[in-house]
Amino acid sequence: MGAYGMFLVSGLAVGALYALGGVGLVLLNRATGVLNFAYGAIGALGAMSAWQVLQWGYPEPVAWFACLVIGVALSMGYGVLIAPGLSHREPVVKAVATLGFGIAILGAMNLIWVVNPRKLTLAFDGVSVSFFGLRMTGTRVLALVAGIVVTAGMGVFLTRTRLGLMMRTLADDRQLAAVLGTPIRKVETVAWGFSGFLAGVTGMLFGDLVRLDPAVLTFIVIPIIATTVVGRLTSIKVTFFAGLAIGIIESFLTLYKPLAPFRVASPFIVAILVLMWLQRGRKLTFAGAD
Amino acid sequence: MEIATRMSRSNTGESRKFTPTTAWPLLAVLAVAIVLPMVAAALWLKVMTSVVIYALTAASIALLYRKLGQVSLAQVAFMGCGGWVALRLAYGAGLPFELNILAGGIIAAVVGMIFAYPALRMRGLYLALVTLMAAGGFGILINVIQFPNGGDGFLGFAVKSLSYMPRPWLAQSDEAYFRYCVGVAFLGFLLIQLHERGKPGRAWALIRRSEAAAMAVGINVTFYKIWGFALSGFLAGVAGGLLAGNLQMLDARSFPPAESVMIFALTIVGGAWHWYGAVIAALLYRFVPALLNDIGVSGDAAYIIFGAALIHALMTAPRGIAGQLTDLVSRLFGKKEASQ
Amino acid sequence: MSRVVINNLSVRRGNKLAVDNLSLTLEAGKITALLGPNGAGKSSLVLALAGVLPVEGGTVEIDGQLVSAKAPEVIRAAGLAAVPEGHRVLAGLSVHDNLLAAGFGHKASVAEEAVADVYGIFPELAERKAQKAGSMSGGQQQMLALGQALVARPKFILADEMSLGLSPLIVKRLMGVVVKLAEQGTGILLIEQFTHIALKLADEANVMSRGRLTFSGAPGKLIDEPDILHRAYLAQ
Amino acid sequence: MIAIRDISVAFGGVTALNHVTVDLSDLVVGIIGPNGAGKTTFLNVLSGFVVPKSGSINAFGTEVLALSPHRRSRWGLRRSFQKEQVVDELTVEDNVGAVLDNLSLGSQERERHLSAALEFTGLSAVRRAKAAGLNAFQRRMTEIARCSAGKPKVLMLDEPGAGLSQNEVEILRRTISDIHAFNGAMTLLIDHDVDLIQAVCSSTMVLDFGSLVTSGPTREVLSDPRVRAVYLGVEELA
Amino acid sequence: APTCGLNNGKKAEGDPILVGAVVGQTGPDDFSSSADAAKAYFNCVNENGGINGRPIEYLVEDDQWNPEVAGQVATKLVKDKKVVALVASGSFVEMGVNAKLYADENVMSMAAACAVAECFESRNIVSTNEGPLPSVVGAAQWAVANLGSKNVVCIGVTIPSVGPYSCGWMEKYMQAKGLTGSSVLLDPGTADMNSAYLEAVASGADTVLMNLPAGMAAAFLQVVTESGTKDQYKWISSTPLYDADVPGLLGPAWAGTMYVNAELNPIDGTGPDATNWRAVMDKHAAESDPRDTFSQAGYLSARFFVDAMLKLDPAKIDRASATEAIRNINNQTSDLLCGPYYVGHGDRHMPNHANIMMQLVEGGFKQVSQCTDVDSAYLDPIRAQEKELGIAQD
Ligand SMILES: Nc1ncnc2c1ncn2[C@@H]1O[C@H](COP(=O)(O)OP(=O)(O)OP(=O)(O)O)[C@@H](O)[C@H]1O
Ligand SMILES: Nc1ncnc2c1ncn2[C@@H]1O[C@H](COP(=O)(O)OP(=O)(O)OP(=O)(O)O)[C@@H](O)[C@H]1O
Ligand SMILES: [Mg+2]
Ligand SMILES: [Mg+2]
Repeated sequence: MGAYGMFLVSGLAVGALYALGGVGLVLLNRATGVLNFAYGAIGALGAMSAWQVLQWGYPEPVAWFACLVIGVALSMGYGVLIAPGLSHREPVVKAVATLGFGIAILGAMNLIWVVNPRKLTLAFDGVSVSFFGLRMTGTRVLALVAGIVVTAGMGVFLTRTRLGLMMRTLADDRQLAAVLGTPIRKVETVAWGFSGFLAGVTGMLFGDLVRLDPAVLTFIVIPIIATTVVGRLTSIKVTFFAGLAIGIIESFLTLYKPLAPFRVASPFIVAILVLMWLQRGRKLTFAGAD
Repeated sequence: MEIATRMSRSNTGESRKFTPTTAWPLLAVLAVAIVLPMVAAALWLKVMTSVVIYALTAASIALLYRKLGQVSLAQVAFMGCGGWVALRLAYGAGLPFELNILAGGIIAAVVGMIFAYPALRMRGLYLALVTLMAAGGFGILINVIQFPNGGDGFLGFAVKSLSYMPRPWLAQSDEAYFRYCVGVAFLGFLLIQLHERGKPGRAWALIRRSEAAAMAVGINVTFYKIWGFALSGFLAGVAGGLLAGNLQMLDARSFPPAESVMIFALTIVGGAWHWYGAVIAALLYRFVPALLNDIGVSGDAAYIIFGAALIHALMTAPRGIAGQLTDLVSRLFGKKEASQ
Repeated sequence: MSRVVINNLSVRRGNKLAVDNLSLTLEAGKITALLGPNGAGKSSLVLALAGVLPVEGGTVEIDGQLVSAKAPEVIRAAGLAAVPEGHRVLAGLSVHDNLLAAGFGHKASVAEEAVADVYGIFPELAERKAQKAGSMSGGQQQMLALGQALVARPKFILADEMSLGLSPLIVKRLMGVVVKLAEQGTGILLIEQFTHIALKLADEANVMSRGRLTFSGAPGKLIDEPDILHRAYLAQ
Repeated sequence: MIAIRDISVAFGGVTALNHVTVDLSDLVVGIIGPNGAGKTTFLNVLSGFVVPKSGSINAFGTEVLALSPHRRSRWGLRRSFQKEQVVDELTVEDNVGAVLDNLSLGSQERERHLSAALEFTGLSAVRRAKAAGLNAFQRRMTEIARCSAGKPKVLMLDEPGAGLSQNEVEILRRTISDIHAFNGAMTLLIDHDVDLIQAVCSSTMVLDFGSLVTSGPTREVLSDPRVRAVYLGVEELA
Repeated sequence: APTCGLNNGKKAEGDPILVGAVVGQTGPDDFSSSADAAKAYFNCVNENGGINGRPIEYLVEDDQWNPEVAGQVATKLVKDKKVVALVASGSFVEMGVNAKLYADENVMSMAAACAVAECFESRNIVSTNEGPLPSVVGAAQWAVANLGSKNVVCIGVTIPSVGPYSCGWMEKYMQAKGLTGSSVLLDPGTADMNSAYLEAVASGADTVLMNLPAGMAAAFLQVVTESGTKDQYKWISSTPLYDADVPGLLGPAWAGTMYVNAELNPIDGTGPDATNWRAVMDKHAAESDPRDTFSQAGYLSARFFVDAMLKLDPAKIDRASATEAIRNINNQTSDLLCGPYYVGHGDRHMPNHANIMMQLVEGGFKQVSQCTDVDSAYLDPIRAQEKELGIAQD
């Protein structure tokens, strides 16, 4: 075990981050039919604000509060002001529109905070636990726990509750959902708000564990999308485990020197391979709604 | 018969004759190619060369989107792929420039075909994400292997003093190279037109409507889908070769996955339904930022403007800016367009 | 007595008026047939009444409450349920979820009861509770679509081409359901291409052509004078 | 003649077709049955979109199941869909011409087939119009033109009459009756309009729960008490 | 008060001399501080007699870390604006893209913040800073001599002309000494520092050499702190960590443990140029402009340029004469640099290749070594040039 155990734990540590991010993306997609490329940027702005609040000397709970409020406000703002105007477009167009939002947020962050190395330090960084000889801080464990909680909670929420059903209704066919009397605006606002909340949490944890850099946090959404591809954009559970698996694979690739420099590509490669495997043997017929 | 009379009202017979409307794009292209290098400052000539090159890429995206309803978020990566091959051959074999970019296009086409394989069973956002995965993988790969710069070995890269890819002997100067790019892009657009007007165009239109319906009329869906991706990859690959010739080198930093998403978004904003939508897309992608940079808007502020404008355009112009222009023109000149 | 009053309603689709200054009243317990050629604007009228197409002019009132330009869920809560044409269902959701989703206007317990009632009317759906709606046959989807309207327990149902693609037996069953609903006091707008079916059931008949009403009156008159309908079809 | 032997199809637990064995030989054959009976699935098997669990289909001496869907179409097995599949952005002639593209015809021959099919379906006047401007009836006719162009052997029409007005169904009826005279093909017709079936189909097969209830001359089939029970409702046809 | 150029207190009113710079401002890092310093110095010169009466008009363009934009803005400066030279450019991409343009147009770029190999290997670009290679080798060299390092692992980015270029020459240095060197390369966007650290651990090194931008380095070092194994290794770094913000960024745990190489002399030096640089910045630059190594380098590039121009007939300053004058710069010294600065006619330039080591201490840095020349075969052609130019070697 020894060394392998360490790589396993190390992989889990990163995988937990992919998983948490992926789950947030899938959730929003299932509730509103939008894949949010701005997810990373929203989290980044939340994390940067939290850093600023800490710089001003306020205690950490205030920083968390600021981060989450900003995440919710940004996400909800988009959901209320912009998303309805695009609701009749194809999913791809909805998705790329969010990239515009993300880029605007990134520009704003770079204007407000000059590019500079920064670090977000949270209280949980102080505690640590040891697995297989590798120590992990409380924040890292928190990321894993948050991923598990959100995955389990959301699975139940979407399939068992009325609000969850409303969200699924909406994502399936927005116009029909309206005809059936789904309070579209309300449900969407809630979904966007909650997704913004998750983006805030994710941004905060990423800001601490990955690096507090607006551009890095903004574009990390792309490898995270790999986990959602494995989860076929719908399965929260699969997305979660895909995130963990990708993290572990990435970590173990370190052991094979020729591939080590390419290991960051593992989310993409895993996603493509899994996909091809899932599609194997499928007949080419009736793709889509024929 | 009664249906005949009922139907005749909706007969908006299209004529296929060579009319001023079909001639003007050609004249416009010629005029731009001749006049622009005479009047534009060196900066703008460089910018417009980029615009022409990316117009070809945008056209390759629009082709897939319009005809097959497929979205590729890997088109900039295909450019990188074509550029890599063109550079490799330029250093390795010393072939004429044309052959290098042609080979770049063909290899990109082959890669495009490989990606058409998953596309055979997917569509929409999901397929788009698969291509995005490919673009992500390419971004990381190219960061490590870099573009050939005259080094040894298969990869042709070495950390060493620079050497530069030769340009076509007819087009050594920036002015001539701009005209050269216009020429190549024009041929690319022509190739697209030929496909769209003919048998592949009809086949793609049916596939886009429904694959089942396409099969039911005897179309080999597998073949035509792969062909569409190959053509699209080819055009992007050629554009990549042109880009390599423009800078006479390539840098891995030009090819992150987000750029592929961006140029797709701009293609939609420009308008995938008109050939000049691709030109508008390229202007938005390269000319507008250069303009903002030139008038002293900071890059970060430009990001904000750009992001907001992107969303605004997507919300207000469902058929892109080209669609709006067409509507405007037809309203101004009272031309009767198919108004359905 | 409950009624829906449509007053000078206009609806634009693209650059033409699909519904042009149309006035019509639906009454509780009555079946109102709406006939007309393809593209007359019947479906546009239904979607506008349901609140998903914007209204360009005119008003719609349900029992005196102004509902035009209100959100779809408000209209549904006011007692108007539409069955859009083309057996549209939530394709990715199970049959059961489809029905539950139609009952958001009610308390959860009431909705479940209403769903159980629908299963009583359409046992086929009960057998397919867990099947994805999109994988059912066209006719089964149409049952589901009507079931969705029933779950809302509305005062008025707008049924757009309900018999499209259904086998005669089922059409008969659905028509039976419609008659029974009317007897129980629901007002029904019945849009049909099979004019004979609609005219047989209707208390009042309307003919629509190019967005306008060209005839309103007793169904019997249309049966006696098929020319009225014929002219409407030729005019389109 | 199409000899269908022992065709079975299941989707997960649902048996959509259950050992269907039937010979189809008349010029226009009707297929009726309650909703969900498996009619569309039956067409899907014939046209290659659904692969049956078991069975064989022999049409005019050719083993059909061995061919991929697009080859079946080229061979002469054409179909329309329950939801119409006309391409809005193509003209009517391109919509119909797409089928001729795959038949390796010379350009003159292609034009001849195209004009004939458009003439046959009454679409000549609108051949250059974009399909987006067509009404529901014209769209149906475009599909029929697409199915009839270029010497097909079998046409399979899935509820072509759905959503059409009575005058339009009348025209449709005449068109379907004339198909054999036009191009020599036989027609399989699914529709819920019993009047239409009665008017154009010399024989009819009835499916229920995936099984063949009966098949034979239309008049006999429609008066069969089993058919009346499962499909028509007892007091109909009075 | 700062001293600049002629230092006569007279505002220059003549025909302006156009000078350009290309910096990477918008992007993953801000490389504009060298141009900020040069701008401050030129302002100061313009208020003090200019170039014999002619003011310098300084045009700074942002390449946005985008190769195409880099090509465009350089074309604008060189072809449209016809600048006589480029001074104090700082970029990751510009030099590689534009080296050919500069050579074709016979214009010199006296850069100040080069980060990639191409920058040091072209005929028309000369930089005041020394880039990653001497910095990395210098750090390793010092660790071998002073910390007794036997096996060094270099943590760099995957970009070949940055990471492999510098780390690779470090490995060669170690081999040449009969010791062991290895590299761990990271993608700049990576989220996973954990396994990179495990990879470094697996290399069996006794010394870890950080060769990453400060933000990435901080993330890596946080993982190290988390693991609790920091004390099992010796820690050294190339220049990016020599930044006033870094001690705060890394936290007190790293005080006393981390040794950082500096390409120029300390920011708080007391020599004439060090003092003058700060004075120029205080008077002519914005409060928010950073006072870092690149700022020093930008100031120096600008000063050397001005000194060269002052020797020319002001009426005859054009591109050809400016280029020639720059090439003729020889043996310029400054207390900010360890060695002499020169340009010469060679086809590669790296005048600055000696450096110092700083120790990270609570809240700042402490100098722990004197100027030491870097010992690398890479420098052989450079030393040959120096011999030709008659620059003394020690
Ligand atoms: N999505 C749309 N966008 C623009 N115009 C539309 C749209 N849908 C329908 N129309 C137009 O609106 C008019 C009315 O169409 P509508 O569907 O309401 O007619 P209908 O009477 O229901 O016809 P049918 O009997 O075929 O269902 C038609 O001219 C049609 O072309
Ligand atoms: N892809 C599928 N997955 C699961 N079940 C399916 C699928 N396709 C069809 N079925 C089921 O198979 C049965 C037969 O369906 P089919 O579409 O053939 O009916 P049909 O006779 O054409 O009915 P209709 O007259 O309503 O169109 C139905 O019960 C349907 O729910
Ligand atoms: Mg309708
Ligand atoms: Mg069917």
